[in-house]
Amino acid sequence: MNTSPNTEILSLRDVGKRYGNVHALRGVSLSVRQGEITCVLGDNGAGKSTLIKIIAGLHAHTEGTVTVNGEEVTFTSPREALDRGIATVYQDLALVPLMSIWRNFFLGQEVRTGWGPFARLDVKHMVRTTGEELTKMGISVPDLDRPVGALSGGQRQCIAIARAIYFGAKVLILDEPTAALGVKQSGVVLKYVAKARDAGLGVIFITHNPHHAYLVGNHFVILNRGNVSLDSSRADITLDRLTNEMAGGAELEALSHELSAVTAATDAN
Amino acid sequence: MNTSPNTEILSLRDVGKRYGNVHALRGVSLSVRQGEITCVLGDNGAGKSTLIKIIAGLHAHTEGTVTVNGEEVTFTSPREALDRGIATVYQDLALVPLMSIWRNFFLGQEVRTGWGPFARLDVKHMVRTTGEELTKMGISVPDLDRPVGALSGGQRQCIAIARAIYFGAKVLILDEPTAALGVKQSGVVLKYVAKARDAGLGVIFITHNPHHAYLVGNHFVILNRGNVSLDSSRADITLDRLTNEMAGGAELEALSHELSAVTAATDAN
Amino acid sequence: MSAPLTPTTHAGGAATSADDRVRTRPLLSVVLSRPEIGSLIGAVALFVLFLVVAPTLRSGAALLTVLYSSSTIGIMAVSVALLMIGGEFDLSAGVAVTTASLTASMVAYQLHLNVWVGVLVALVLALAVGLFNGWLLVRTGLPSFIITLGSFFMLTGLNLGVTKVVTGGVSSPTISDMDGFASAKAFFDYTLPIGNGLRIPILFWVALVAVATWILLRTRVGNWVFASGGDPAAARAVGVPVKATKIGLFMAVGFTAWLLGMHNLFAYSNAQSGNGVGNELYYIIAAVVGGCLMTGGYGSAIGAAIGALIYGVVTNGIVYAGWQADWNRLFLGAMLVVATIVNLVVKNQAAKR
Amino acid sequence: MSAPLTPTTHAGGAATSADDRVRTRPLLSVVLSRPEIGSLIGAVALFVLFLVVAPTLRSGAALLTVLYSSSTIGIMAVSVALLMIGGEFDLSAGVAVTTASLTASMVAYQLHLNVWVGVLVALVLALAVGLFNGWLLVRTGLPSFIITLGSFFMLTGLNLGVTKVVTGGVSSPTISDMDGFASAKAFFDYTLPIGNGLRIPILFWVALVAVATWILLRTRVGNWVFASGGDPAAARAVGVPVKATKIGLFMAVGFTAWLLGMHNLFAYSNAQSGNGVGNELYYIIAAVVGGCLMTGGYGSAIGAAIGALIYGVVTNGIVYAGWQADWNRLFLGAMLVVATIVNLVVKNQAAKR
Amino acid sequence: QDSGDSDSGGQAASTPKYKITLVTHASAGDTFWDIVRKGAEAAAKKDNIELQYVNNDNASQQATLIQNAVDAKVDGIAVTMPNVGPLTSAIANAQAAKIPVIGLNAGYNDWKEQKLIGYFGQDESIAGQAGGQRLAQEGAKKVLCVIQTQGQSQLEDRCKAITTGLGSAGSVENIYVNGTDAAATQSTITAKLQQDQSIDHVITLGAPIALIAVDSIKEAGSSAKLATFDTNGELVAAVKDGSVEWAIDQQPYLQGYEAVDSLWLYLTNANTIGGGEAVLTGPAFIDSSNIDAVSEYAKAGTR
Ligand SMILES: Nc1ncnc2c1ncn2[C@@H]1O[C@H](COP(=O)(O)OP(=O)(O)OP(=O)(O)O)[C@@H](O)[C@H]1O
Ligand SMILES: Nc1ncnc2c1ncn2[C@@H]1O[C@H](COP(=O)(O)OP(=O)(O)OP(=O)(O)O)[C@@H](O)[C@H]1O
Ligand SMILES: [Mg+2]
Ligand SMILES: [Mg+2]
Repeated sequence: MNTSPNTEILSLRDVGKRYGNVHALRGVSLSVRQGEITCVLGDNGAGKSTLIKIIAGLHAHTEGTVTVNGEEVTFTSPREALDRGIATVYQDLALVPLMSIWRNFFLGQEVRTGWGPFARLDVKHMVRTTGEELTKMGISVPDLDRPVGALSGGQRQCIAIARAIYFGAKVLILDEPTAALGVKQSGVVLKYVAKARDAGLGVIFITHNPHHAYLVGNHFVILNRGNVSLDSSRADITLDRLTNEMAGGAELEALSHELSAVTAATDAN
Repeated sequence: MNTSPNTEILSLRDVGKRYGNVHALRGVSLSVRQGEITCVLGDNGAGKSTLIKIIAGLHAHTEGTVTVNGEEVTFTSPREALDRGIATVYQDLALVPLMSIWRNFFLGQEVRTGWGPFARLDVKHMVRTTGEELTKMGISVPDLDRPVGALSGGQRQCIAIARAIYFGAKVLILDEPTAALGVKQSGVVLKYVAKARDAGLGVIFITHNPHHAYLVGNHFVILNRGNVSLDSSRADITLDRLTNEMAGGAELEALSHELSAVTAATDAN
Repeated sequence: MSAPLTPTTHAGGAATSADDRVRTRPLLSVVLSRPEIGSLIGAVALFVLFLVVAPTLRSGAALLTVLYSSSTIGIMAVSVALLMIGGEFDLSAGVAVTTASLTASMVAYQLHLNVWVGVLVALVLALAVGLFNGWLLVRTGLPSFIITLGSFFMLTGLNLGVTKVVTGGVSSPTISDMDGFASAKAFFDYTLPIGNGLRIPILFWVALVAVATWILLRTRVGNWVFASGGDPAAARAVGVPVKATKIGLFMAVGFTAWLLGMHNLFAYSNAQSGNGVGNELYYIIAAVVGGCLMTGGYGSAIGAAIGALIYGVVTNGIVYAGWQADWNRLFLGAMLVVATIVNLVVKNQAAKR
Repeated sequence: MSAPLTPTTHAGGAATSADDRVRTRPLLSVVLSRPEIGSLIGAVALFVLFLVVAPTLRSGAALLTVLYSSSTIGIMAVSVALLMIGGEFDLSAGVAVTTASLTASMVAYQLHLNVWVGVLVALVLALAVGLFNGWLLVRTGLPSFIITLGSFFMLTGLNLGVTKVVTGGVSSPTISDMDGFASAKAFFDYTLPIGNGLRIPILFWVALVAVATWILLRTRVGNWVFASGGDPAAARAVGVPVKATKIGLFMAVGFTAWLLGMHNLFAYSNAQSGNGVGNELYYIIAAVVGGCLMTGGYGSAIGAAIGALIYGVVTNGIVYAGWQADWNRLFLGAMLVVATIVNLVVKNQAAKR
Repeated sequence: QDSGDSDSGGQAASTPKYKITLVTHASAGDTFWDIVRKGAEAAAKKDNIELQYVNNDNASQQATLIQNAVDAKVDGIAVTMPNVGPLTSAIANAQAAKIPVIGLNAGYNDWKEQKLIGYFGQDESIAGQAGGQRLAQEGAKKVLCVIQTQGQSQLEDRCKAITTGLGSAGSVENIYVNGTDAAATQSTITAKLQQDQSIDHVITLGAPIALIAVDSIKEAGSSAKLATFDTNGELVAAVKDGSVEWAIDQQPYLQGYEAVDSLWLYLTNANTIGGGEAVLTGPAFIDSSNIDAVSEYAKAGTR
């Protein structure tokens, strides 16, 4: 277990989760500290999304304890997690396809103007803010009134990320945010993540890209078939070892060798 | 325009596509040759998915011509493309969440046994084949009768890829296949793509990862806001230049500089 | 089955950065892509048709009849449309109207109370029925079709059984000579001295449509309704109180059922326990014809109003045209399909621009 | 609202590689997760309840009455369930049955033909109605609710109008003395000498359920049905002929409407032109109670059969129990909700294992 | 006598062509109402009247239909009033527009209060009581009254009146069936007869339901006797062969015919019929003794 001078915002002790007959997560312990980025890595189906869905309040854990700011919690809805300043970007997006971009951006956190029964949506403000935030992320979305369903995969992902960053107050959780993104947009997201950290947020960053992880992470947790197989701070690990641990070491060696052989053969064409 | 000794299977001339008031694709020309991999790269929303949806028969193009094996075509349904041996992995997956894994694998290409009105699904064969193909991809799916909706993002992606590779006869189209995949699985997919090429298929490979692209590609096409901004064969381009072209050169330089500065600052903590 | 896109088209829509691929859409096309515009054009087409074939329709009196007849469907169609946008159905909406009428009249009559007390008790009961439907829905996670089918049967049974037990017959006693009847009638069944008399449900209807449109497009709750119907899982994930929203929508249906029930009661002085059965379908029809998606997440209150209007124009228009009663359902069916195809053609034209 | 998962659970299920996270599911739990098992348990519970409270039900004759009554809903529920799994509705299913009866009797009577000719013409017409519904659906992309609502009204109008024009009355003439009536009756209204007489619709029903189950689970078309309802865009993308599948499903509804229509005709010798209206809802109820998802992609023919059985057991059981007729709808509603909650509890228990 | 839709009606009257609307609470495709309509059409033809027939079984829709006729400025309206409440204001509107309104079939208790110019029909309670008395004479102990539309007051009234007529001789039990589904109707009646073996008489409230009940009695192996309200072509045959004992006839043809004809008389000559009282068209019993007199007309669809 790593130690750090920063305050612990969120911690998990021996957390487990069953889906019917599948024991997707077993005895996972993890802590998120102010101003630090915890990277969660692991194979497909290792349980990463399950882990963050528990923290985000989307699923309830079936074993262990989750503590936020020293208080033990079992979230029964994402609203509770949001109210504690935990904002999440889900892998399966969580945007409503038929709704417009700006409505999606502010969904559940609508800004209102006027008072009492006459309180109404501050549409102007929301449209402007959405536009600004998206421009900052470097993506061009022509018309903020268009339904999200008509956007490209990467554009949708950017909206989800921009929203979480905009509303994240204490903890920011990102599940493979850069998967669908181009090189430029990925860079922007990484920069944002680093900025959020510097602003004192605790960040959980899930990715399959060890380069991305190593570029920003303070701690690295590797999940393997629902168990934590590695938990290390940045100081104790190198990029190479991280990559190896992620992919199952020797196996990868052989593969990359094989691949370059194949490519070499083609290049000789 | 590149030249190559291999036979051209598929070619696009000045193809364009409008979605209502959005002109998503304009004057795109491209050719896919036997035994070669054409990588299509570009920013989010550049029109890559639109391009491959036209080739796959999901959308009809509104301008230009598409030629398959020297014959001009306008696909009105994906069936027609499939019948010409064009298999596709869509970015938005195209699996039916409520159906079981093996049914999804063979959907639209069911294997039957028996004859006439008594022809029935060869369930045993299909279950076995699905299991084998997924094992080859290195993912572990416990129960092939489980609905696809209960799988992790990466597991679903693997099924879509395994299916396309299994059924691809002449042309294989992959839209960001490795986006949701782990290092190991990505390696496997790249190996598969290379194998398909060696077996004489024409491959269109869309990715945001220039490393992946450069590892296997023979030709590189970069889309920028619906236009082709670069079309080059492997011999004429380096990985660095490719990365630069993809991300918009100078812009990226500045960004990566900035990022490493940020990280360095944190490391100093 | 391409779902229409764009729940909202008002307001800003400032681009994040100029993109030369995008043409500004001509105003006409923006207007044409509103969910209700297709049905509006369908309604106008039908109206013109009947103006031509049915001279009687050209009189003010006939127009008021059509409006009144539309309003008795339209009042309920508003809340049913909201519920449908929120992703649910209410098959008990038709009989709930009768339940409200029966409750108000029997409470007042049997307990010898002022009629207004009955009216209030009926309001509480109507809201409670909505609450029960919504609560059972979110509690069990069963489809609303089943839940409200159950409450449809139960309410039908209660309407008949209770009325029979209490009054010995199948209709509630006449309350026209009771305290408060005159004032309640003056409110729920007022007739404005405009033309041949403009009956107040028409105003209720217009007011409800205005309020519902405001809620849908300009309030937080409206946003939640669209999200709860469009993708409940996603909505929940970003903190929308999906369950509360759905319960609220069912209660809104209860409220309009009460309003219409009170109008019926004071217009007719008594209530028949077997009434209302089957009307729920007309409410759903109005909503769907007006452009609401049965799968939720898309639609408008104005559209539902236009759907109700189409229904009123066609059913009355057929009578005014003097067409053979035997065939009127054939005409009704044909017009329904035609109106919706016009709707579709308009949408497609709009999408192409 | 979490959609139940797993359309199929038979066959292999070999794991791709051993995973220590997965327990083999106990057989009980695998069985419990079948789509129809919940409703089966609901049906059994209701049946036991009525066996206790209604002694008459314990006789063979009463069981046969319940079965017959269920079969007249069940025959249609099979095809309506398939259609619902394929993602569509058919509101014209109820009147289409009457259309088939009327066509067969009037064609034979007016043209003085052998009754079998009328039967065949009715088959062609019933299939044509299905084809029309399906064609209009795929051609316009309108929701099937609207399309079939239109054809519901049109068929209702045609049933009345044409009958009136042809016969001068509202029911078709009695054909019991015409050529071929005896043989047609012997087929469509045969009574097997089992117990008090087992009427042939029960066998039709069983056969249809068996065939539909086979098609759903063991043929290519069945796969297409699940895919067309579960995610039409995805299905189309992998080459499933979604449009043809949907048209085929509408024609299947036409076929069962014909079958039931012929039974009704030969059991009662003539057909009333106003009949059948409203029955489409009972078919849909049977399918939904039997576990079909209204949104498509999930369900089973056996489930729909159990849904029809629940309907038959409850409606007749209430009579056998001798309960006050005034309250029968209340009981019906309560039982419907109870049966579905039992279903749900079973599902949740199964998911937990 | 004019026989319905055949063109043996002879010369039409030479009075001006009046427009009359007949508004009923019939549900579509009901044989009883078809006979009412035929009577009305026959009178219309004779009197040179342009008749519009409209119907809806929903009371408020029926009110709208009356209002439609007022808007269309017809010359007369004939209306059935099973549930007078919703119709009141529309009828008042008609009268305010100086359109004469006449009642038929349903509304025996209300027509005077509504100031209609006349009423043709039977008093449901008299008809029901007569039926009940006859059942008592025949020794009925347990009667099953089959209602085909739950909650319809006219039908409920009939069953109630049968109870009154039967008096202490026996008891009546009501049952509700789905009138638009023959198979469901048959099963429900069968089930009831299986459940209660003591039922010795079944009375249905419409001719098509009676014909289905014949099958139910057979299937349930019951020895119950069957009687019904109203007639049609097939029912006459059933009375002949004894499977239906008798039918209470209210002469629907006459109701339709007289309603239209009286309106015409009122319009052309300010006549009213009945001297301020209802003109009763029933009840009359049709049984094996008088069946031959009506069977010919029943085949033609006018009885
Ligand atoms: N709703 C569910 N029901 C049953 N099993 C589930 C469900 N969701 C996930 N699983 C299973 O739990 C395991 C972990 O899934 P999870 O989505 O957490 O993986 P992941 O690490 O996020 O993978 P990826 O990198 O592919 O996104 C997988 O084996 C998956 O099949
Ligand atoms: N159905 C649609 N209706 C309207 N516009 C669309 C539709 N689909 C895509 N677009 C627009 O077309 C453009 C290209 O989209 P496309 O999905 O091809 O991008 P992409 O290159 O695949 O991006 P990504 O890398 O993010 O997947 C985008 O601006 C997108 O918003
Ligand atoms: Mg994941
Ligand atoms: Mg894309």
